[in-house]
Amino acid sequence: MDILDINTILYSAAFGLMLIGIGGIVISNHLMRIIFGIVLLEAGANLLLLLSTYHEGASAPIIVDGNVPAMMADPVPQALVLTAIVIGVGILALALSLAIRVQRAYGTLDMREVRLKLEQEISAAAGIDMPSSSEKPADIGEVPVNSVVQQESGS
Amino acid sequence: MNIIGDIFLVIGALFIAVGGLGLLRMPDVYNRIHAGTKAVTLGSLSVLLGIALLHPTWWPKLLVIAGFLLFTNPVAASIIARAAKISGIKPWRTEEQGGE
Amino acid sequence: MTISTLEFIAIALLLVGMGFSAIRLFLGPTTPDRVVAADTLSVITTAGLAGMAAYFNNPIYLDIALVYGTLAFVGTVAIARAIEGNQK
Amino acid sequence: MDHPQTTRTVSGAHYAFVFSISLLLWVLLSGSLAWEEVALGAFVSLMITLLFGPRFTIYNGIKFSFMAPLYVLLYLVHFFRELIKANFELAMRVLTPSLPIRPEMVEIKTTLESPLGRMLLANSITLTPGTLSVDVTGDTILVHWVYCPPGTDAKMATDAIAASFERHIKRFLV
Amino acid sequence: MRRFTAALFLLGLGVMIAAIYQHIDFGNTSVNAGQAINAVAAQETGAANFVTSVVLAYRGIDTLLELTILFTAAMIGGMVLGRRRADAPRDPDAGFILRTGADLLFPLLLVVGLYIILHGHLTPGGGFQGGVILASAFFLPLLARPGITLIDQRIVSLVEGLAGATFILIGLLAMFDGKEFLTPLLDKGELGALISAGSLPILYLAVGIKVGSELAGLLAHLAEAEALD
Amino acid sequence: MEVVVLVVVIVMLLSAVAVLLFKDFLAALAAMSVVSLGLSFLFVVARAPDVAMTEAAIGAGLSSLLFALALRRLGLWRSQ
Repeated sequence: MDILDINTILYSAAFGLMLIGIGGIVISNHLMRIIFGIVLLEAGANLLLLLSTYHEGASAPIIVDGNVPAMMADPVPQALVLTAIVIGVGILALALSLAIRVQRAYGTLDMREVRLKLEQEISAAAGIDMPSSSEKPADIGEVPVNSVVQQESGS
Repeated sequence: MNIIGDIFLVIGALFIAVGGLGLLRMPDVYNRIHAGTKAVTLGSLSVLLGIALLHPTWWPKLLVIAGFLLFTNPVAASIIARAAKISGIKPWRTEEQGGE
Repeated sequence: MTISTLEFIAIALLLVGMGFSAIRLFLGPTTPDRVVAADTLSVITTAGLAGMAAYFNNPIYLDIALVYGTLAFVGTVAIARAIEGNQK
Repeated sequence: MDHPQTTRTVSGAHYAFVFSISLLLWVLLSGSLAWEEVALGAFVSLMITLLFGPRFTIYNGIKFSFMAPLYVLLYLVHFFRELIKANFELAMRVLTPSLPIRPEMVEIKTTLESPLGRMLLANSITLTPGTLSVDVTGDTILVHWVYCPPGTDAKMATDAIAASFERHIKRFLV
Repeated sequence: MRRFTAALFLLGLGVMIAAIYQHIDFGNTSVNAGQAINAVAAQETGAANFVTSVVLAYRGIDTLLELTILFTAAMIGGMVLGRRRADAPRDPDAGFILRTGADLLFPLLLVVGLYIILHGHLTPGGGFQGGVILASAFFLPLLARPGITLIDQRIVSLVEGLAGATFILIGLLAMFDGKEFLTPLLDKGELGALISAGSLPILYLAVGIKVGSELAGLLAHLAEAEALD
Repeated sequence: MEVVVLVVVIVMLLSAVAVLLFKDFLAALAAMSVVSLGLSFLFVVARAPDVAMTEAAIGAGLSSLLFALALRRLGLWRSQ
């Protein structure tokens, strides 16, 4: 595997982008960073899809001035990626609108706090005690929501 | 003709490299905008001129690209400088001026 | 498509300028620094895309340079407007 | 805040100007003079001019005369000379190890009245030696100057930075 | 703890990809639908840009569905963001330079966008790219002066609906002609000329205007939402 | 040619990491536009001019606009 082989470089770029995107989604807790991770993952997936029919030495699938090149790149993945990129914008716009909505409803974008408040709301609406959270309150750091402590001490 | 085009390419690339170096060396945002705008604008214009000399039939579209670059670059520079000024970044001053 | 020595030097210098701007993007102490670096990189790329059109000897790639040059400006303006919101 | 689209009216000559600019841009983009291209470009330019014409008051302020193209050309020559000079000066400053800069914010006054003229002046200032226009309010341009000589006031700064460009721009713009 | 497991997961994923790497035969794919399309597309559709042929002729229904997805996303985005309070403060105006520059650039960007759309069958570009440029052109003055009404929202919706109807109507015309939905119509013309490829440029114009007005409406909705602090 | 692509890929991947590491979201947005710049260049290298143009239009222009507006609305423009 030669490091200066163009196929290796391009495939590494696609896989690297996907890995970084997945890492951003999995590791970070901030909703905005998760959206950034989704965009990166999508970009990497688009590049990989396009590269699936890449052939060095092919020319663009467009006839210029009537002369047909000997070998042209495959137009089908290009059309698919074109569609995917445009749909990605729709996804991005929807995700950002929802993030604004989450911020309005809960006052924060940290997913741990949002999850906690959501659980509280659900349990309050159902009229039952706060279920034991999958994450221990000690893990939350300096933002333990007061009601958790009250519930524990009250019960 | 090809040689002249290549020379313009090299001059443009040289200005772009100088602009990058200026971006790295200058002490604050405003001075960096100086480096990043002037040198890179002239550099890319020179590269486009070199390409126009290499491929003489492409000049209309290259002229449009050059016109857009020449118009949008200073506007973008001014807007970033204004944003930096509004967001409260003080201009860097040399010690001999002694500050205000 | 072969590359002459002068063109090779030009490509190397372009890469050097790109590298410097990228370093400023990673180091830049404030946000406007990084925005300036990104803007500079986009202009360098516009020139580079026109160069790719010359390398492939195909004028259709010039359209990409045109679209990139105009829309990178819009993106920069949007980021700068968002920075301006800090004035209160 | 001035809102030029409400305070000024648009005359027919400016519609014609916008139309010809759009058509010129279209022809340059398509790069051919075949009749289909020109006809389609004329149609597109006409639609744009008719639909969004009232927004183009920005193009007001041009002095139409037979000599105008010559003056624009003179301005461009002057501008490119200054641009190249600016770049050599900048390269000198950047490549000198001691980095000889003495930055200062100065305010300069302009006598140009039309928005287009002020815009052009601000852009020219940005691209010429050692100066960067930060903001324009009314007839005052705030300029960041890389090497400001000690003890300059507004009058001297205006003379040093803007005077030559103003002289050129005034020939074809209000 | 969670970060540690996540990092472990990423490491495993990386190792897996590195293992797959050894078995990929780079650059020699066995997919040849594209080569078949390349061989016949010039005669069948008359468009010099084969990607346009694929997007509008061979996969026309997919494009229609894609427009539907974009429309749904824009509509739900508008619904989620809700209406603006009347007393919410607006952003201040931008400086003189941006205001003038936006006004100056507006017609030029419109011309570029329409050029990209109308030459979609000859050069790269087409409805989606041109539509994005149109949307940015309409949004740039709004960025410079928040709160102005550049164009009435109802007119935007009307134009968007008309563009979508045009797309479907051209598809239905093919059905009246006894062919399948969205079959290209009209004369193919000479390859590479501006007036060629039959109904594909009209379809792309409809796509471009629809995408442009949808995105402009979405951006306007997002800009209208009040800032939180 | 390969060296050019290698440099662009390295810059792109580094700025992709920087997107997730920057504390300031607007700086992350600037890095994001650099990612889409590199991606557009790679699409040109892969001989896909249509896709490269779409990526240039959407990645550099439209998604920057969307993100900048949303960040302004969310009040996240200043570094924490």
